[in-house]
Parts: sequence; structure tokens; C-alpha cells
Amino acid sequence: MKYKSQKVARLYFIAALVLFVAQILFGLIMGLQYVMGDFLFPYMPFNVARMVHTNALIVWLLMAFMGAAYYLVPEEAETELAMPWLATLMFWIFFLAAGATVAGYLLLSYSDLAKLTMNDMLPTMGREFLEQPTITKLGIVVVALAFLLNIGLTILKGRKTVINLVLLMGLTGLAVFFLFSFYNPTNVVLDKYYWWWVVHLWVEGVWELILGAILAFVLIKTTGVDREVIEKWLYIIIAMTLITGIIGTGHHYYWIGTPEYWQWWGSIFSAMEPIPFFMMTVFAFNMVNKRRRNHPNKAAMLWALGTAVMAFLGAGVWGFLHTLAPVNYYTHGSQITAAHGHMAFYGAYVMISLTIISYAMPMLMGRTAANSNRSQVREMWGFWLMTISIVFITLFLTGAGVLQAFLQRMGENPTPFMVVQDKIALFYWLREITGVVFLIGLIVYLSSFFVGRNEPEPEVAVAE
Amino acid sequence: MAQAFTKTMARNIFYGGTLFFFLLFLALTFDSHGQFPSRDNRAALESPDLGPKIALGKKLWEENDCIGCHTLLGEGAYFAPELGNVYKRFGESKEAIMGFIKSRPKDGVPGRRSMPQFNFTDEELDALAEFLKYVSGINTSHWPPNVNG
Amino acid sequence: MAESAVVEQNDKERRYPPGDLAIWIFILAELSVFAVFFAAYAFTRLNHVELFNEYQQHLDRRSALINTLALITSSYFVVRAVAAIKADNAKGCIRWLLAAIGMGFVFLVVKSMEYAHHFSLGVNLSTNTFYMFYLSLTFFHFMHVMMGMIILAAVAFKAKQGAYSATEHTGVETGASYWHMVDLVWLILFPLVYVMR
Amino acid sequence: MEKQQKFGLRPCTWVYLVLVGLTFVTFFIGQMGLSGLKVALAVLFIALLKGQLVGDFFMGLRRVKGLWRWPVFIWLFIPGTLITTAFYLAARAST
Repeated sequence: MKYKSQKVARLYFIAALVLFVAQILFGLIMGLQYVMGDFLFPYMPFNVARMVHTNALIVWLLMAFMGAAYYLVPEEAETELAMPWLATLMFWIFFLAAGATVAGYLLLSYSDLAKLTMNDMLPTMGREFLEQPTITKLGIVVVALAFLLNIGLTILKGRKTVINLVLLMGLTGLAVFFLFSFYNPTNVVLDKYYWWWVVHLWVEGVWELILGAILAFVLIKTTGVDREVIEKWLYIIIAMTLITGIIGTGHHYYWIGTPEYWQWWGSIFSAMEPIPFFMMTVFAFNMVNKRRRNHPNKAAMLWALGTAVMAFLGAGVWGFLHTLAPVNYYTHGSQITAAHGHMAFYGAYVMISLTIISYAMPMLMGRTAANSNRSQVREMWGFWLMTISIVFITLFLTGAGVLQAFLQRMGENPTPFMVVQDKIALFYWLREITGVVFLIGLIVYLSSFFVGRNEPEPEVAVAE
Repeated sequence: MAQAFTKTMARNIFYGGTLFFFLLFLALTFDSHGQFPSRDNRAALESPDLGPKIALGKKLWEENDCIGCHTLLGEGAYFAPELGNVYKRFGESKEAIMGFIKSRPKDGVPGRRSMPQFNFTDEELDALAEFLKYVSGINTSHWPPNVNG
Repeated sequence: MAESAVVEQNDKERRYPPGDLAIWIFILAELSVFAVFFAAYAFTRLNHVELFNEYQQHLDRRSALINTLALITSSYFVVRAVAAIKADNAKGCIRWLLAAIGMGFVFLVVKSMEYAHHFSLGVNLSTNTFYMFYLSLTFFHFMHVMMGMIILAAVAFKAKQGAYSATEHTGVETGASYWHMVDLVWLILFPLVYVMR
Repeated sequence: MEKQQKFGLRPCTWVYLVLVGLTFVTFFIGQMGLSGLKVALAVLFIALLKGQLVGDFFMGLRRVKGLWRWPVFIWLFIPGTLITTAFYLAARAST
């Protein structure tokens, strides 16, 4: 860590991990409700658990992105953060607002929360992933603006690197497209059309710029490969991402009242969406093979490579599985979607967050470059437990989804939804058990922060 | 491939390509807006009689987070049945929908998934059913494949 | 000429195609999209042969001919522009590039007239499957023509500033490669959509 | 520069003239209202040939050695095969 103000990232990372735990706990509750329908009913209906599960994920990823930005922007720009105090202030505002929102979800009925927060004045609640009260959404906008101002000024006064520019573009895009969450017409088709401008253009658009920038930063630091090489790869990868991903939005416009040509446009372009992910995998392994030094933080390297592989599997392969319109006709809104969602979010965004946390945390905790060997080994156990769990969760949900599509949507005598759910309960049980293993992995991962704190950093042979 | 490709060119392709495809996306969006009136069941929305009811129905739909369990046109949670076509599944009967929502037991069904009791007034029930009826009138290119959603 | 000797040596044994390799990655991506679109056209036609054959007759083949000639000619001009800069003739290079852009304008004007005709009849993407493909393919290509013209204009502008010479002309080749790709796509698109039945 | 000029014309000029000629052939086939599988495939073949000429002479791929010699050929070959298949199936279905 070269600049004092980078330290503010630590707050963001810790909060992110706290929310990560919350996300997983509520995920387990939901998983249990899938097989024991009355679990916690009526105190915590499924939709409440789901809101906490998904919103905690979104907020903790945003926290991690912000933390990543606060960490890497000063280092890249070679200057202190413009306004460290603003970063701290915004953290507390964001964290308390997120906490208050979750408390609102848990303590009040959703309709009472809507009344309390005066949803009538500007109704934006009750849409998937955008369940936050309008006032929370406004808060997110304020936090995002203050954050962009802070980061933007830092970049302006310092060295302008490609990584910083791409990161800034990604974060700006994130803020801009979030504004579509305030557009909520009664017309369901229009509502859904622009809802995707938030959701798709986030996760298959601007977030990938953030992902690319963070990955490039960690690879430069850990492999010592020439910045010039990494930066041009970064450009070409994000170029392919947006070239395929923007029109790729069309794969959400098959069955929601939008014109039918989207079936063609969406299928063709989203079929290309795995390409940038594949390039990212090739890129990451290439850079690691060409490394000019052996960084002592092996765990961070593992996370970085893991991101490249799992993002390709989750977003690329599992996305492609059901992206073509004729396939999607049978899989749309089934457990296949859930399978893809889980592996894509974990593989791309959770893992990149954990990559930067793994890379930066040792320095933020006052070490030179890496945690002790013991801590790193523990962390890698966490990596494997969580990653293998998510692979199996995905496989079980895919199994459930294939059966669901087959029983409920194909054949001569299609079966009603709830009957099908009973028939595929076995897969849900397996998923829930794997979810417990994931939680164990998470605990192991978190415990790595507390072991071997006083032990020395591993020594590395210097590569030529 | 050391100097086979340059950073400047990669950058130009990023900016140019992004702009190009975003403009194309806007063009297709513009065309979609031209097509929406013939597909999005606008007649119901614009009817002075039904329009306000549907608006109220959508508000209730949102303020009770129905999307947190159900899908609507395939989007939402996968815990409970698709509702975009529930009007058709329930025999094109608003009364059946209203009756179902109204009759949910307060404490759920032991061991099974169940929908909460929301204590809607008759007016609200009617609005919700009208909203679901409106959604079933959207042209979704024959999705879902059958009435089971 | 000493320079031409260098050029020839470069030309004989190349591992990479002319221009910056990044543009070739882009070209490959674009070509894949068009390839899938073409195949989709052909296989969709399989189920609607009569519809496709009928509406194909509503297209203006004469305009398409003019446009094909315009693009081929334009592509040829670009080849000459590259040859000119390799001979260190920047002025000639600029003239050929401007001529190529001019042919691009011809394409845009003729194609716009075709579109105006279709739109005046109320044809749009949702009219039927044939028009969906016709408009999607040609409009997507149309945008590529515009993009290519912007690239060529940028190259001409840089050439005017004296950025290119017999030894350093990757930029010209890069723009040229992109423009040939636009031509190449049209060469398949024209017979497929306008003629084959 | 271009050494092997024939009749005072550069190779690229010859290619250009051939392309123009083939374009007119395609156009007249269309004007004559010819249809059927054989005609369609002939038209397609002409188009693929033109594409290969553009790739080789205009894009300059004929001078490239190795992997990058082939992208345009492959690009023409795969959709060409698919289009042929689709038109063949369409023709067979209609008889």
C-alpha cells in the first residue's frame, strides 16, 4: 500500500464480507423453504428472504467495487484520494441505509414499508432486484455521485492509466443505468423493457468493465507483466463484451411483449457473449504463464484465475445453454435461469470481489504483500469449498430446471407448476445440502483472516 | 504477438464498437416503440374504465412484492407459479383469481408452500385481477408453451 | 527504389494480415455475426420458401446492382490508396481514399432511396419474416458502411497530417481491411437476399 | 511495387474487372427471373468466388502465411455450406 488514503477500502471490504454472510444465510433459508414450504411462515415469507438474499448480494458487490476503486485508483493515479473523508462518510451513509433497508424488509410487511417510505410519491418498489424503497434508491444515487466525484477528481489530478479510465467508465455507467430504476410505467411491457436497462446493462455491460479493470490491476501487480500488454488485452476484451452484450440485451426481449425480431437479434448476439469471457480466460492464464515474478500472495492469484474460469463457465457456457430463443422458449423463468444466475454471479462478480479483497487486504492490515502461509492455505480451502459448492449447486439446479421444463412445458400432458415442484424436490434437497457446504467454505474463508497473523510472509524464489 | 496489435487500435475498437452497437441498440429500441402499441394490450390500459383499475392493480402487485415468489412473463422468482397467464389458467375468470387470493389461510398450509393472506379489500382484489387479466392480453409470441406456465 | 524493396520483402512472408491485428479480431467477430445471420436467413427460408420468393420480387435489384458496383469500386479505390502510400505517395493515397468514401456515399444514397420506398409502403421489421431479415441484414450492413466511411475519413485525415509513409502505413491498411470486410459481406448479402430463389 | 502487370494493368485491376463482370452475371440471372436449385447454387458459387477474390487480392491474404491465410476462406466456406444445405433442403421439400 503506497498511499494512506487507500486505507478507506478496508471498511468497504469488511462490510462487503458481512453482507456476504447475510446473503448466504438468507439463501439457505430460501433453499429450505423450497423443500419445507412452511418454514418460518408467515413470519418470513419466501419473498422477504429472497429480497434480503438478492439485495444483500447487490449491495455487497457494490461495496466491494467501491472498495476496489478506493484501493486501486490512488495506486494507479499515484496520488492520494481527493477526499478521503468523503469516502468514509459515504461508507457510513451507505452501510446504515443498507442496514435500515434490510431491517425494514425483516421487521415490517413490505406493503407497510412502502407506505412508510411514501412509495406513492414516486413508485419504484416491488420490481425484481429493485425492491429497495425509493428513498434508498435516492440514497444510492447520492452515494454513487459522491463516490464518482471522489474517484473522478483523484484520477484527474493523477496519472491517467487505462485501468483507471476503464474502471471509471464502468462505475459511471453503473450510476447512469441505475437511473432507469426510477422509470416505472403502468405498461408492463415498457416497465420490463427498461428494467433490463438496469439489470442487463449492468451485469452484462458496465459491470464487466469493472471486472476487467480489477482483474487487469491484480494481474499487473501479481505477475509483473508489462502494463502495455495487459492494457491492450483489457481494451480488446471489454470491446468484445460491449459489442456482443449491448445487442445481447435482446435475449431478454423474447417473451415480454416486445417485437419478435428480438428473437433473432438477441439469439445471434448473445450467442457471441461467451467470446469475451473466453478471451478473459486465455488472457489470465497467458499473463500468469508469462509472469516475471512470483508474487508471495498465491491466494490472490488463485482467485484471479478462478474468476477467469468460473466467469466463462457461469456467464459464458451456462448463459449460452439457454440463450437461443427456441431453447429459451422452454427454459425461460425456470430453474435453468436460477442455475445460470448462481454460477454467473459467483464466477464473475463474487470472485472478482474476493480477488481484490484477497490481494489488498494483507496490505490494508499492515503487511508487506501477503498473508502468512497458514492463512493463505486456509483461504485456498475456502476458495475450493465455495467454488466446488457453487458448481454443484449449479448442476443440481440445472437438473431441476431440465426436469421442470420437460414436465411442465413439453410433452402431451404438461404437469402443473406445484406438482412439478414436488417431483423435483430431491434436487432442491441436494442444492440445500451443497449450500451448507458453501456456508462452511465461507466460514473457512473468513477464518483465514484470523489465523497466522503474527507469522511471517512466505518467501518466494525470484523468477528470472 | 508482441506488436501485431497495438493498444491504440484496441482502444479505438472499444470506443468505436461500443458507440456503434449502442446506436444500433437505440435504433432497435426506437423501432420497438413503434411496435409496442400493437402488442402491449394498450387498449385495456387506455380504457377510461379499466385503466385506473389496472394501475391500482400494478401498484398492489408491486407493494406486496408478488414478484418475490412468482414470475410475471417469466421474470421474477421461481418459487410460485407464473402469473402472466393465470387469467387463462383460471378459466378466464377474474372471480376465480379473486377467490384464490382471498382464501389463503393466514397461517399457511402445514409442510407446504403457501401464499400469505394479504387482507385485500374487494376493490383491491378486483384491481389485482384486472391487472393480471391485462397482462394475459399482452402478445408474448405464444409464451408460455402451455397453460401451466 | 530502395523502399519498394523493403515493402516487397514485407509483403512476401507475412504472418499476420495487413493492418493492426486488433481490427482483424474485430473483423472476425463481425463476420461471425453476419455468417450466423446468413445461415439463419437460409434456414428460415426453408420453412417459408413461398413467402421469401414472393417478397424477394418486391426488392429493387437495379439498386442492389448499383450498390454492389459502388462497393466493389470503392474497395478497389482503397486498394489503390494502400498501393499509393506504399509508394510514399500520400497525396495519391488521400485522393483514392476520398474517391472510396464518395462511392460509399453513393451506396448510402441508393440504399436510403430503397428504404424510403419500403417505408412509404409501410414495410417494417415486423411486417413479415422476409422483411425482418431483409431489413435487419441490410440495415446492420448499412451501419457498417457508415462506420467504414468514418474510419476511412479518419485515415484520410491522418494521411493529410502526414502520419503515413512507405515505411509506416499500418493505419491505412487497418482502415482498408475493415472496408474490404464491409464489401465482402455485401458480396454475399446481395445474391443471397436479392437473387437466390 | 506491383511487378507482374499484364497488358499494362495491375493484378488488383484485373480482379476488379472480374468482380464487376461477375456482378453483372448475377444481376442478369436475377433479371431473367431464373430460379431453382442449380441456378441458386451457381449464383452462390459466383458470390463465394468473388468473396475469395476480395480476400486474396484486396485484403491481401494471399501473401499471408499460416493461420491468418484462411479466415476469409473459412468464413465463406461455412455459411456457403449452410446456405447450400438449406437451399437444397428447400428444393427437395418443394418437389
